[in-house]
Amino acid sequence: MGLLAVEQLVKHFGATKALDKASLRLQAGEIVALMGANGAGKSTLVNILAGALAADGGTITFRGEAFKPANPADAVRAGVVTVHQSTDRIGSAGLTVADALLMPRYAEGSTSFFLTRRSVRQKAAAVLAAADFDLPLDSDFGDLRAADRQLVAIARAVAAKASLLILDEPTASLSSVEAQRLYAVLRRLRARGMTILYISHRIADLAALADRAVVMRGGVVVDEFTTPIDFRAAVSAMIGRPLPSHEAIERDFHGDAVLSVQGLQLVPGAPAIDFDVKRGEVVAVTGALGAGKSRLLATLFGINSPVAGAVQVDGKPYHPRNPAEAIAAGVAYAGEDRHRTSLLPAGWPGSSVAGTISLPHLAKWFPGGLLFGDREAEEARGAIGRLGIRTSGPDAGIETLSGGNQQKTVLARWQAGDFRLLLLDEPFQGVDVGARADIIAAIRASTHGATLIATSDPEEAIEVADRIFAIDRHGLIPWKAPDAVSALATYTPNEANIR
Amino acid sequence: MTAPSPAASTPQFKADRLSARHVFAFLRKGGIIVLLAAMLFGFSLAQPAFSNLVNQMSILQSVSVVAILGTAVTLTLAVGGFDLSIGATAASSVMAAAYAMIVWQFNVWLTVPFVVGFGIAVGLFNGFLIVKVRVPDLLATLATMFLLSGLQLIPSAGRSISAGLILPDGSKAAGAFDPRFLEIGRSGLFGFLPLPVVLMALIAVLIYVLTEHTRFGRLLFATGGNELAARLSGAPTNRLRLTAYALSGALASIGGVIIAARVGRGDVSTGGSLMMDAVAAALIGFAVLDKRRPNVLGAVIGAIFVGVLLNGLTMLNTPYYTQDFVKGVVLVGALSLTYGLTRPGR
Amino acid sequence: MTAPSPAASTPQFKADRLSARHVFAFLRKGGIIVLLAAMLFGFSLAQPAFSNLVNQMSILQSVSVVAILGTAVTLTLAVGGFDLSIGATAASSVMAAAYAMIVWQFNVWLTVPFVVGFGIAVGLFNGFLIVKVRVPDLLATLATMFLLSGLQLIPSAGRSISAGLILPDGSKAAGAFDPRFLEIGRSGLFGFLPLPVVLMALIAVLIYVLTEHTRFGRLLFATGGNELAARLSGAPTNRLRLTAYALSGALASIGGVIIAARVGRGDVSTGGSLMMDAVAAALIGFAVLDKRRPNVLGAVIGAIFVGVLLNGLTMLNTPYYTQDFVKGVVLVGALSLTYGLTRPGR
Amino acid sequence: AGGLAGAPAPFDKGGVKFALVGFISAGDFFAAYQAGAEAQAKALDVDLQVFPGRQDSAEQRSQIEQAINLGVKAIIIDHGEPEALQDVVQKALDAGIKVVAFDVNINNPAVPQVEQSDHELARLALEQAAKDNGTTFSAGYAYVAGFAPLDRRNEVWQEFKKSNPGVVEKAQFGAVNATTAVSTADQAKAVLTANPDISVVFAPYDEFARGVKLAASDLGISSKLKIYSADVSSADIQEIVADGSPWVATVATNPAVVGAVSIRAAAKLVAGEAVDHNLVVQPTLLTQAGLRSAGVTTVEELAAKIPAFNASDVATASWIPAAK
Ligand SMILES: Nc1ncnc2c1ncn2[C@@H]1O[C@H](COP(=O)(O)OP(=O)(O)OP(=O)(O)O)[C@@H](O)[C@H]1O
Ligand SMILES: Nc1ncnc2c1ncn2[C@@H]1O[C@H](COP(=O)(O)OP(=O)(O)OP(=O)(O)O)[C@@H](O)[C@H]1O
Ligand SMILES: [Mg+2]
Ligand SMILES: [Mg+2]
Repeated sequence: MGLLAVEQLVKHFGATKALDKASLRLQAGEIVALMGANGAGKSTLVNILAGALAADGGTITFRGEAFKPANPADAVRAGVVTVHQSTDRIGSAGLTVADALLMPRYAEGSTSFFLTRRSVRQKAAAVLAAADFDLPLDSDFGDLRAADRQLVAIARAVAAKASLLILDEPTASLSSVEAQRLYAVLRRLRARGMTILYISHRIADLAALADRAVVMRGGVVVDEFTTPIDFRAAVSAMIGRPLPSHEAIERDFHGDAVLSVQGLQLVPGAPAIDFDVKRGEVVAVTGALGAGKSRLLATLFGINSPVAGAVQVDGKPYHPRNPAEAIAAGVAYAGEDRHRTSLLPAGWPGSSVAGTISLPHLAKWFPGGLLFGDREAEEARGAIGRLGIRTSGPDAGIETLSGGNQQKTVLARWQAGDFRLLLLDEPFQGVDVGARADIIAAIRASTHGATLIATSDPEEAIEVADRIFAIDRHGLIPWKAPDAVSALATYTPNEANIR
Repeated sequence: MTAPSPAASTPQFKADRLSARHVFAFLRKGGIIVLLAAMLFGFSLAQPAFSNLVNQMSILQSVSVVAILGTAVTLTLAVGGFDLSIGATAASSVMAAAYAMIVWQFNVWLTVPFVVGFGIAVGLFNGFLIVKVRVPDLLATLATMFLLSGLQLIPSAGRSISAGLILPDGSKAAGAFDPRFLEIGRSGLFGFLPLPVVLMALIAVLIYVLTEHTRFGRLLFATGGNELAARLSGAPTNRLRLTAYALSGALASIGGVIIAARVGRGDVSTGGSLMMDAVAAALIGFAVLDKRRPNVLGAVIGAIFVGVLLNGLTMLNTPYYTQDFVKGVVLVGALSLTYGLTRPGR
Repeated sequence: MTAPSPAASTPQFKADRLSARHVFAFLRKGGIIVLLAAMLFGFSLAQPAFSNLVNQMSILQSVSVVAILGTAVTLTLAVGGFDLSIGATAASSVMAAAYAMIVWQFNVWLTVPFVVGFGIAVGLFNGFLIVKVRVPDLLATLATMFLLSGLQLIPSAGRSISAGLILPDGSKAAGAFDPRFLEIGRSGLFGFLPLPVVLMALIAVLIYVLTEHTRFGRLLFATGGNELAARLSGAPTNRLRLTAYALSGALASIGGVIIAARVGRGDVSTGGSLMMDAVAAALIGFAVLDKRRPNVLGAVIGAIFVGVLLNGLTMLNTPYYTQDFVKGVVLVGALSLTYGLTRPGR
Repeated sequence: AGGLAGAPAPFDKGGVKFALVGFISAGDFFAAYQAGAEAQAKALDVDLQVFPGRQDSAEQRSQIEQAINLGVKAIIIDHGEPEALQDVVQKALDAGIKVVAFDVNINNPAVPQVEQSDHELARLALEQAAKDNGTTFSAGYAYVAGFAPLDRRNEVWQEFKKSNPGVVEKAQFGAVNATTAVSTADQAKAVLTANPDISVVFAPYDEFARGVKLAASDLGISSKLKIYSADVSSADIQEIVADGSPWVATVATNPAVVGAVSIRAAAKLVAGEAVDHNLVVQPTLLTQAGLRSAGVTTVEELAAKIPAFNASDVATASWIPAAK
């Protein structure tokens, strides 16, 4: 008899069947990879196990007893600890990182009632140490970037006394450095007999960790693989077709440069950056957490101003003072944390799939200024088809989409206009490999613009890019796959570039 | 190990769910409207005079100012702000109008633009504090509120402003209210449609279209929903917030013009509690039509809702001291209808 | 065509930046405190009587109620709510106290628990609407506000409650204010420390520790900052919000007790401006010490800040009609100090 | 200022400090009252410190305490709640400070009561109403409880109804809020529409009367209605004398005069002279006809035209110069 048995689990969201009689068994002390295309139902399953959602049907047995957590607190008490997918569900702005790390302790009442700065700092440091991460304990959680937030969530979960640990895309915005650390920690926990349910779209993660892979599709568990896991087979089981293979690394482009950067200095004292991106080319910048990827893109989009340097777009000088000017110059930018940088709150005007896509294009699509006619819906339907966004339609609230599908919608926003230069920061967070391939294909299809992608996952970079730079301490290092990867592996973020 | 899916129980279980949802959805969307209709019907039965046109009009007239102010509040709520100075702006606009006519002997054509200009200036001041000085909205508009409620007293040394006002320097003001100005509050179209009601209707429609059906409106809401996201998609969020506050100020001053024209003097005791009524209308607007967000139509209906209730109760000669209570009870009822009936599946 | 990087200026420019930052930081943190000190000093010079102990105490006494209510508002702001009913709760507590003593002839030992119980009940009602019926905070507390401001008029048919009240049924109430109850508002410790000030101090310290230095406080702020995140990490967010509102109600009713004891009658016209003043104190609290979030210490200092200003102006015999204006000006100044001086690198 | 020649101590030296503690600190009545008090104080070379009560009894208490510790010679209390004041007033008296109360019954033999006599105001207005309309008519009554002066005027109205069974109160209405006149107008419209037979409205507070007049003109029934009120302001006079105005009479004292009387009474006490316990300033009946024939449009003109309205012989003394 295993640790956990999920039988015939059903969950509806209105017309959508998120879970359609899904069944799953977990043994004690194993790491199980839960694979599935975007919208397959993984997070829904997780949310039910975590007590965040109530199932409409089916049974769960945990440790031999019926398991029906009424709320997250219940689940935690029973020993089921979860790291949720979206980074906006982790902590509160206004409280320190230390508080965020201790929040579950506060909630279960396992700290002293009265708190002193010192005691909090100590306990928090201990939590971090257990996961062997390094975060600025005293800074405001609200100022943390996506990656750091995710580290907080993981450290918290690892520290909790769990018998089942669920991680929903924990590495979505981590770099390989942190990923490596996470692997080590999880292996240690497994050795202690903890069971881990691990969801990720990064094959590297799964290959490094999984004893078993369970594949979901359309709300059902469709297949299962045991070590040695054949990931090609797993992936095709997951997306229902073999993965289009793509070997375009180091194609050389002769087109004229869309973007050219000379002597760009991101922060005082950083080395100058020179590079250019040719027409139709997809260039990836990779590097460790805090290395400067986002900074580079943000600077190119006029969010941060550079210390020095010159930039041209299509040969014309380009020095945007704000995003509006950048967009006017034909440059588009998708930020790394979609909740902070792209999405509107639920129920708000423009928070539908269509509204999310149309936001930057309203002026072009509705020159009269009046929002009548269904141009918006049209464009949205097009994008939904093109990127295979799984949703009930253009009017569906963005919050009703699965994480990956939300991310696809954000990308659709910037594909909708014909921009000269696409700046995509961590564009594939939580996007499944199939969709990723489709998106890249789509990006390539429009050969008249150029694309610059920032990603903290070298494998992803290799997969999507024609040319790759690594970035370290805000400076570019020439890319040669092996030593660059090792360079990243040896890169450790210090206080200086975390804050 | 794919499980075969026996689709036996699911559909019927789904059917119940749907029908239930429809009733709920109707009550939710309908909540306040239904109650409103019920009140209109009930009052007409109890007191025939209630339903006659004149009375209906005087109800609308009595809510016109609050409705306009509610619309203004809605605008600032849309950009994620909150204009606490709305009442004070209207009140000081009353004084400004009276001062302009009685001391400077302006006529209506000078007075109205002057007052509206004043309102816009106040709005821009709020906007400046919020956008440039980066003071949080509530705080900035609170400060402005105090500033204005003090400012309005100074020119007349705390006295109401009416013809023959003795100025602080002892001289006697020579002007008087321009009769055409009083018309704004006291005359009507076709003999039955009071001008304030016309103004209210115009403004409501205008701002409704502006917020719900224009690019500008969408960007306002985007700014209020997620300022960063809006800015990153190229929206001039600062200018948008500034504009929203300027508009809010302008509307408030129009409300002030109507009050001044009704009262026929610059009444020092015109005051802050206008703000609460305006906010109330704007907030009740959230519930109307189950929008759960600031919306102009809701704000106006919210104002009318309260106006009908009070007018009806007065007609039935219910003691004034029970009216607030009834107002509260009805409000709680309406809100429970709207919010209490949960959306299934969430 | 690389633009030559002005490396020369950079470090030097950075140096300025740093030193400037320190001054700014001080002014930001200090802003209101500095102003407060300046006022105390200035007023003492201009009017020696200002600085004497008795006057200092009467300042503290005059702000005690607003400070306590500000603390209450801070609590609800902490959980991401906003208690608009705070003023009405205090006002109706005044009536409740008077009614209990004059009609039911309660003594102080019965009255105070009764009134505080009433306050808690109101808080729980708010909490119920918000947590269970899921009405947005502003709307729910607004409805409660109307409900209460109506309710408080009904028992005495809208008349103030003082000894010998004629009840609606025509009979004459036999009770009177318990002298020991009046003591709460009118006596002091060691002959110079008024009880209301002591109460204010106790509550301030208590709630300060509770919010800033306990597990409970962190959970409150977590709930306010990101309810979903807090719930997902196991916090009983609903119970927390309920508690916050209950506490808020309790504090409001204590404020009411103090007013009743000061005034010695159940005055229907009590507390028109209470809510705004409390909110003002709580919001000014954001700026104090540059916390930029609800905090108890700030709220209390905010209340004292305003109290000192008004007392000083009165002592200098400034006409009442300029006082609000000055209040506004000073507020704008203080806020510009706090927020206008940006944190470099933000 | 070297004080008043020939005045009893301490006025002969000057530098005497009085405090005026108000309850209602905004609005025309307070403004006018304060102006009158200040003028008289100036004439007496008295330094008058004004405390605005901000409609807050608790605040008013603290302000009296402040006045005490400022060491003033006399305190004039303008309106307020007796229960909230009696004990602090006693404190002041114990500290040797003279106290005069206006329109609030301190109920203390040592404290002269200046009164604009709300009972008298209401009585005169209702007598006029009876004179114009006889003693059988259906009336509307504008009244909100909880405001001391209104409550006193209400007592008279209740009496009047008892003694004139022909007078039926069809409806009671009224609202005191941000826009008292306008809100009252809205209510009045509802009431007058519901009760078309109302021919007389008793509105013992000018803001109410203003609202009722507005309602009448909105409904176009000004000719069928007569409004009787209390209090007066320049704006009121203009409304009353306006063509076809249904506002036919109001009864008022001149707040400035009452202010002066209050100061004089305090001064006499400080000078050690005797002062009656009740100092009633007689109100004046102002009829539409009277005002029209006198051709006045502002309170100042009224004062100039009608001496009775401009001055009172209450609490005078040879050494006290008249305010100018
Ligand atoms: N709150 C909601 N309301 C309506 N539909 C929802 C809601 N949450 C999820 N869904 C739908 O349920 C389905 C499964 O969503 P889920 O988040 O479980 O997918 P997932 O496997 O986690 O995908 P991803 O890999 O992108 O995270 C999707 O079609 C999604 O649109
Ligand atoms: N939103 C932010 N908040 C705080 N610091 C930031 C932020 N953005 C950038 N930084 C700082 O700028 C430096 C570069 O950060 P940046 O995000 O560009 O690195 P990155 O390589 O994109 O890291 P990540 O993979 O986490 O996005 C870091 O040292 C970081 O401290
Ligand atoms: Mg998911
Ligand atoms: Mg980044």
